[in-house]
Amino acid sequence: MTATAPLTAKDFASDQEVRWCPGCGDYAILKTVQRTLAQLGTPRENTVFVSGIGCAARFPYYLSTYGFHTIHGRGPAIATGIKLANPELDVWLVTGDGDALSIGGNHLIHVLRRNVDIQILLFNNEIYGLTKGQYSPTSRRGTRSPSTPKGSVEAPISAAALALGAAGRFVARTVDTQQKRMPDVLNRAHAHRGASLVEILQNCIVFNDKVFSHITDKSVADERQIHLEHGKPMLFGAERNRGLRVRPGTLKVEAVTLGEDGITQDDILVHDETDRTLASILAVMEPPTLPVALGVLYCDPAPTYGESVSNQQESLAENQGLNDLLRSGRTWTVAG
Amino acid sequence: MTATAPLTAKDFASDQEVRWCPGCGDYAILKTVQRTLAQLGTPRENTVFVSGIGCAARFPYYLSTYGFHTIHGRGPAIATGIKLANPELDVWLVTGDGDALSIGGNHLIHVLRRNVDIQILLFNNEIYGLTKGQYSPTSRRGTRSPSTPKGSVEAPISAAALALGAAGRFVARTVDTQQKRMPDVLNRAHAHRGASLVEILQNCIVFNDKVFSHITDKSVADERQIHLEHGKPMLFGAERNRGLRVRPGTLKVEAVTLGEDGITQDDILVHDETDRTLASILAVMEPPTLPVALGVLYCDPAPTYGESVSNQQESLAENQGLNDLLRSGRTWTVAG
Amino acid sequence: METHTAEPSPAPRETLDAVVIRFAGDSGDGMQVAGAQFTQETALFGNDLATFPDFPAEIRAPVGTTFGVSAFQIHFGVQVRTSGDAPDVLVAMNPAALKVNIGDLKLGGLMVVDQNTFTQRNLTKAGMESNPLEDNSLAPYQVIPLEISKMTLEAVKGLGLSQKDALRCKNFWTLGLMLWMYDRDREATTEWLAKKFAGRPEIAEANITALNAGHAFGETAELSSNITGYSVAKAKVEPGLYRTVTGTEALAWGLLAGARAAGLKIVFGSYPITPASPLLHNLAHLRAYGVTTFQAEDEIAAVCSAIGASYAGALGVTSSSGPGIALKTEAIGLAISTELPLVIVNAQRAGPSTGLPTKTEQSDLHQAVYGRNGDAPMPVIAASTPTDCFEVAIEAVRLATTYMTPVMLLTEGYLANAAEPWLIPDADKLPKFPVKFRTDPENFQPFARNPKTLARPWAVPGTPGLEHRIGGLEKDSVTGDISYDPDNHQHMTDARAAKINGIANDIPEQQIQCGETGGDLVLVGWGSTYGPINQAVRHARDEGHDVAHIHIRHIWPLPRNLGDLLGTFDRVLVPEMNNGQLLTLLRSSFAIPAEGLNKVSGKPFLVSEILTDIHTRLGSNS
Amino acid sequence: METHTAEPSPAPRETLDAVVIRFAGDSGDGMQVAGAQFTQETALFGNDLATFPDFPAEIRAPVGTTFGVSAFQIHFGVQVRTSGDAPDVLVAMNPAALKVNIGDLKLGGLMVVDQNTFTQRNLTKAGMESNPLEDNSLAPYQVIPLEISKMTLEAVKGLGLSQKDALRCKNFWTLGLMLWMYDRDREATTEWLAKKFAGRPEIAEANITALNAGHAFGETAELSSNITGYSVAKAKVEPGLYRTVTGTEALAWGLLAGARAAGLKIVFGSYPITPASPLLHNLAHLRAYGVTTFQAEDEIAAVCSAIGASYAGALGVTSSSGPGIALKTEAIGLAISTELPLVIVNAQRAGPSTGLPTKTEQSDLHQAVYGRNGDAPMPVIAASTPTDCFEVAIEAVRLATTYMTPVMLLTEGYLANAAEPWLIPDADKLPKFPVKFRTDPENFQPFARNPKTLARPWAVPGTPGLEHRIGGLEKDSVTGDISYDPDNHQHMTDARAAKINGIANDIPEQQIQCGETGGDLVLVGWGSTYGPINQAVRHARDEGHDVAHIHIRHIWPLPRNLGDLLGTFDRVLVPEMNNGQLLTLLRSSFAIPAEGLNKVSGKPFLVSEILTDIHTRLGSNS
Ligand SMILES: Cc1ncc(C[n+]2csc(CCOP(=O)(O)OP(=O)(O)O)c2C)c(N)n1
Ligand SMILES: Cc1ncc(C[n+]2csc(CCOP(=O)(O)OP(=O)(O)O)c2C)c(N)n1
Ligand code: SF4
Ligand code: SF4
Ligand SMILES: [Mg+2]
Ligand SMILES: [Mg+2]
Repeated sequence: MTATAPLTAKDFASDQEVRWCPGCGDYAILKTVQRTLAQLGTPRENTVFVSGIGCAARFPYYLSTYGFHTIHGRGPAIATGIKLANPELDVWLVTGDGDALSIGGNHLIHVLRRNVDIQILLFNNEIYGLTKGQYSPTSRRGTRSPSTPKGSVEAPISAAALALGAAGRFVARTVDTQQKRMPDVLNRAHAHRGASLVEILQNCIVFNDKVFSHITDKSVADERQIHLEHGKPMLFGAERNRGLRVRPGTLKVEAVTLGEDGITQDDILVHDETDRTLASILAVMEPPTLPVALGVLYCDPAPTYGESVSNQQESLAENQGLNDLLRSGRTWTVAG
Repeated sequence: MTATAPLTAKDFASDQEVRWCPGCGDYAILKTVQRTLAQLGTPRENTVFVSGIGCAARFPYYLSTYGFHTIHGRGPAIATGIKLANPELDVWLVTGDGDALSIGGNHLIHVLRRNVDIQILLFNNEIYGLTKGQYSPTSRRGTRSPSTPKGSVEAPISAAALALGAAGRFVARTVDTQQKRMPDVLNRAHAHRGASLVEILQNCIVFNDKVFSHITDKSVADERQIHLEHGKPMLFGAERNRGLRVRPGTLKVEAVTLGEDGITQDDILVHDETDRTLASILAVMEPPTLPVALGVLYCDPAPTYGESVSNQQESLAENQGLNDLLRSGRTWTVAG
Repeated sequence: METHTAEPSPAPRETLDAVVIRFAGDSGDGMQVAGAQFTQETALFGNDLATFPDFPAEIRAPVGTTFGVSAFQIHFGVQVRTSGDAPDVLVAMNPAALKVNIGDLKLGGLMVVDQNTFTQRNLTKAGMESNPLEDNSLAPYQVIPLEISKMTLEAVKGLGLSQKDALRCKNFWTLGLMLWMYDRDREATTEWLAKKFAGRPEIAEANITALNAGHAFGETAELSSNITGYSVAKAKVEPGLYRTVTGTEALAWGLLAGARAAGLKIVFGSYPITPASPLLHNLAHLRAYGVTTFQAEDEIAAVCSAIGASYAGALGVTSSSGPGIALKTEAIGLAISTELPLVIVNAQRAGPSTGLPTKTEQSDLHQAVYGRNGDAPMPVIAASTPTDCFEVAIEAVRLATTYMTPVMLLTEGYLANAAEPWLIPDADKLPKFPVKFRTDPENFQPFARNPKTLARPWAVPGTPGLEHRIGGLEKDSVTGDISYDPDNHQHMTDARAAKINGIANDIPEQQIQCGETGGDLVLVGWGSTYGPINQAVRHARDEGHDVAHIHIRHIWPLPRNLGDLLGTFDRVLVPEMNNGQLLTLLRSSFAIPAEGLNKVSGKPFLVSEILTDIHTRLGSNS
Repeated sequence: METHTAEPSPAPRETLDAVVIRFAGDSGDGMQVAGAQFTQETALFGNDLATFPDFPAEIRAPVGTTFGVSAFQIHFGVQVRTSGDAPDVLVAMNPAALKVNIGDLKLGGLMVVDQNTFTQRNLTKAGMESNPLEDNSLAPYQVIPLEISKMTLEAVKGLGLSQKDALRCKNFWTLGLMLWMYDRDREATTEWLAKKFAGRPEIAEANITALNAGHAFGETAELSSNITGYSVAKAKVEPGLYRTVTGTEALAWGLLAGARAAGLKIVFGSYPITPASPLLHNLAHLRAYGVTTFQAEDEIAAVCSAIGASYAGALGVTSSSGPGIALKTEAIGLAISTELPLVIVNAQRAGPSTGLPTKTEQSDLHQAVYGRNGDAPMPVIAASTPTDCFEVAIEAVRLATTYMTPVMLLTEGYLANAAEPWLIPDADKLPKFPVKFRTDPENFQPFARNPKTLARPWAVPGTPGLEHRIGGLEKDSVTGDISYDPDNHQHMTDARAAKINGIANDIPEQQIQCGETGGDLVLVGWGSTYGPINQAVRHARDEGHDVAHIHIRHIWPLPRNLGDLLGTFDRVLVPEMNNGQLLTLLRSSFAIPAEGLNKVSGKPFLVSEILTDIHTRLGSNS
């Protein structure tokens, strides 16, 4: 039954018509994920895509793997159950900023804390797409939407910062259109044993068009994105002459220019994926003062929930006899 | 109606019999809160204590203010509604580690993010008291409980770290029995405009006795607690010769001893309540390597939800005529 | 269609009693706007009308696909109760729209088609093998193929629009033609366009030009083609000031009117969900009227914020659709137990689970009446037409505040979006039911009941001397303190039930909407089925059947005379867009063998479906 | 109490048919342990028995308060169906225990009291003005005041215990006395103590010493006091191997037996809540049997994890009590829509809202049958005794896996904690219903139904060639792809209903538990009211009334013959611990004027309450 020839991106497409709005950032993500799945070589039958509700959550329908489009916000819990029943399955969760951070916020933090071995792709378009454009927990203050005609008044939440606060062990960020860089991030997330959160900045062309253009526009991208590599100095800019350093004697990170004010390569911070403090700083960096951090912000593996559960289970002989159980403790016989 | 003589702690006791287990840490907290309320001088009629469900959540019954014992985990949302209806009320939320961080985790992060002007007292006893002792999200790995007979396998969550990850603006920590120090923390929380989270380490004598004794026992307290003061160097120890410093060139904080390895006062970090990065580090410090941080970890005020909402509202003439509204837009007359 | 003598008019027009038009096109074609404007002009003209907007499930499906088709149906004329069974006229802006809607068109019906869109590419996208305009498959209909795209482009040429923007005017060209065809004005539309595009006057101008061009085309083409103009007789309506409203608007305003009548501010906590979100959007604009809206992190927080607000002395209101209401269930129990006022609006959609979010259904009645843990009674009321939403909302507020109880208000996706003309009431003449907060500390007991209503006092924080504690644990029947006393629990359970049952004495007796007591058959309905049931019953009566129609607003408690009333009929038939939910309620309340007529397809009943069922049950076949 | 001829025994004892004893004391007095051990010895002795543990609401209330009183009642004898109406014997370890329980004791009943605890301090704590042992207020009873505390301290003196630990042995002293009084062994208790305190042998020894001392006291005191020993006749029970089980144990084992019968592993996702948590605790110990337990962050995550597990091929099980079940509602809809097996256990407690968590009630039937959005049918079954939980759990698994559906299993706080003797079944002889996962990709269609059961195939991830997508949106009736087609939605709604209704053909016809068809009155019950209804009906029949008892296990769908069966009786009476919930179901299903007998006090029915009602309704007063 299993094809012997290696699968291609196309083999990961289902027969369903894709129904996102023309121009939606989700298309690019879909393509990249299909390509990455082909590269990973996981068999389709062992792969499960779980999702909640939202535009993003339509994702599983368009893949030829197993797919479960569940209910709003509860994907992490369903995925946990799947892994408990069958730890061998490769489980991906696709969710939106509303699905994951509004109604599903609690499940997200707990699946991260428990370190259930799944990959979480959080499509952040800073808006509720499917319900036609209300502001979301990631919408910036002042966002005008049908439910906030005068502009929203809440501080947005950062998925990455929240994940770190919830004791998550893998946090990454990428952009819908970065089809060259995203596969690497997805690969890393997949390789990481435990819960991996990948925030994908995604453009909703209909309700929040260009909300990331201040970061992604060609004209500013180099100055406003920093692509992290573990063990490498954190440099950015078209000429890679800008970098991040810790302001001496403080815990503050600032952007500096090589050659200015006596700054040299040695002043530049080297990215350490395992440093949670650094990750918390990277998580909330924002233009114009700082570039947005992309790539793997944090990766510091710990025992997964599944491993720990089955370690406890393996210490016991499985499938003991039911009769023994029913007869355990005090019994007595009534003679016939 | 309002008493003219200043109220005493006793005036804040209700007529209900207190029904916690004898020896429960909640008693001490109750006493201290009653005392603090008297000091604050808020009129009883303007004070509302809201709670979810749990032993901690019984708190409102024992105060002579207004009280609403709601449902499990939803206190933050009820409190938000109260503030929306009447921003003048002084609203306190009392919650447990299960109530706030398990079932109520999502509401907690959102009330913090929105910065609703309430005080949140989170009684953390690292266990579900009311339901007889199951492990909670703050229980340490390996906690044996009725639902984890072989020990729990999950990483505990830190209330303070989560609050910071959720963009909270005030985070503090205190201990049930520290009746001298707690009032100050409560005062600060009360004075802070916006959502203030106060974690109170609380001993559950029945189901989790002595779970904090490695921090609170007289013999270790000085070495394992650091009491933070804004603008002051972070010193601790019986002889106040121990301190925290940033390991040079890193983002790591370590405990050092004055006079050893050439360490002087100048190397010691000065507490800056407004530094979120520092707060994230303080939030997760743990013995034996580091002392537990007590006092105000973070305080960096921002506009409150209520202020922002009413700012928008005030820009409009209130109570416009309903007839005008019904007649807005296109109408026509059918002649009689 | 009956023909009347034509009134004098420029060209003699055939006069009709009523017409059903369906505008259908791609989601991007602006059919909802065209439909809404046609509705506006029709209302101004003086017809009675009902509409049915039918949105695609997708936000913006790829252009030209069948699942991207958006439609808007309007039924207008002398007396109109439904949005119409089969359309008399179908406007199809592309092949997909034709394909999806042709099955509903009356045989011999009129079809206006933009033939420019019938390209091979579009036919393929719509999954059509051959061009229906050429293959004779449309023979049973009266087809008018027009080059709408081309004529629109020509009309707006020279106004400086891009080709794309120019093409987007074709809905107004088509609207112009239809306005001409049914003899109505363009003034309101012109004004609306000018206002809507105030910031982009070139777009306003282009659309107005297209509108006029479509209209002119009708006038000039008439002589040379098979295009005819009609007159539709005006409705005989009560004199007064009118407007059109959707169910959502009426609901929002009704809630506000109710709050005003009670003397309260509204705190509305909600979480977006189809088809309930429009209420949130609507109320979000009413800040100036004392409405605070709060988009919560989820439905649980939404209802809890409303409960908190009611506790603090505002009118707490929350809304959702079935799946979200399910999430609110636990908290509603708290409001029942603490006896706080609360209005819960359920804009029902097709279920179970996520179901068909954009389709209408009435399948949450069981949930509303029975869907809670414990014995947790709560009044349930239902709106039956868009304008009825106004009155029902006021009634919900009245019950909630008079009886210190949450109230479930059931509406439906269909009602939320549909529009109809409304005789605007004078707000000053609406009934008042001002809330009296408890302020006197003397003998204050949080659960001492008003002997008449059995309501407990509403004592809000901020009031000196009334400090007290409440919660979801069982409470002493007087002090409200926690009580584990068995007799007290029995007493409180009985009191909660008696309070809600007592509402039956404070609501109108059930009227018969049409027909008389003691007939062979009575059709009992609720909600949006009002129109089709009423029409079907009138038709059956015209045929000589002794049938009646009863429509229930107060679902729980039921009107006090309902049992006796139903007892006078030989048979009771309950048509519902669910699998028999009011049916269980009536059968269990009155132990009568009522029967169900159930339709669960996401679509409203057709009059003919109900009529056929009446015939079958009465054994006749007229 | 009838008196029989005494069997030969050391001292001649009066023989009784049945006795009801209530052990009552402070929460810290170990009354639950004493009760459980008395139960154990009584079971071993060979009596039929039923128990009713009644915990205080507080975890550990201040010592000596009335709200800290903990009680355990046992009814034992020849034939026992309930835990007894009024106790014959009350053991009161302190003034508060006396105060709280005295009202229930039979007039003339026996009261054993620890007089050492009747200090002024304790009397005040219990809110008593004077000492009942002195003020003659106990005259209507047979009071035996004993210095239990003192005698216990004396007995264990010299064993090296602290005063506090020594005093804690007094429950075993008392148990020893009661075991002597009713002539049963101490062996099982001695063994249990030795095992329980294996790590602290001094505690074991002290308790055993106290136990023996209490027993010896009875033996020696007999001659000199008014303390009498009794014999209680053994039950005539089926021969075989027995044990005692609580409803929770039986439920846990039944779920496991069901999973084994289906060939599945269990994934149990739950969140603690009274009185459901014991099931979680119980199953947490069964890892070695293929049970994975997961304490989720809340009830929604709990049910969702179970759904995920079922999707992946395990048996997903979740549990809670009313308020938590409310939270699971939305997700249950998903399981219904995706047609996945799932067992949902609801251990009901008194409501509404938080209600009285430690008190028993049957008020979640409406929620179970009707409490969801959309037309979302689901089977509901209910356990009626602790041992019945075993069979009902197996049946729940059978229905869930055979019909690919969630199943709601209703139990009650009372059943969860109560214990009774159980004839242990042979696990190898239990029925098997092995699940056949779909593996063949040939013609695989996720929603093609089994023509007999109408179940869809269970195709689990990991199976090559069966990759498919499911979700909560409406699905095509064959492919399972999203479908907005109106006819398909109608078809699927009908299919979901037909599948569940069809279960009526796969369950036993309803039997009459007692009495015959066609009588004057039938009492129809469900759940834990089995005992009192049965006893009352037998009594009434003995009095000559033509009454019958029907007890329903399958609440939805109802047994196929039930309507006809009920139709044979003149009147139908439905006793329930709620405000009439099975009642609505029967009235609406069969359009019959059934009547309710309702008790909502957090306490089980007394036999006498039901009997009185039978008398009233039948107009007699025997
Ligand atoms: C219980 C419930 N509440 C609300 C909804 C309505 N709803 C569907 S998706 C959604 C939010 C979608 O936003 P997001 O998760 O950001 O996804 P996007 O559409 O932007 O990809 C909402 C509120 C629902 N389906 N179910
Ligand atoms: C919806 C719901 N789920 C579960 C419960 C049961 N419950 C009550 S309190 C509680 C946890 C209490 O733990 P915590 O919040 O830490 O408070 P503590 O008792 O330790 O003070 C639980 C699970 C409930 N009352 N309602
Ligand atoms: S609404 Fe936005 S997110 Fe949703 S499909 Fe359309 S473009 Fe994409
Ligand atoms: S169980 Fe623990 S937390 Fe609860 S009242 Fe008792 S000691 Fe306190
Ligand atoms: Mg989004
Ligand atoms: Mg706790």
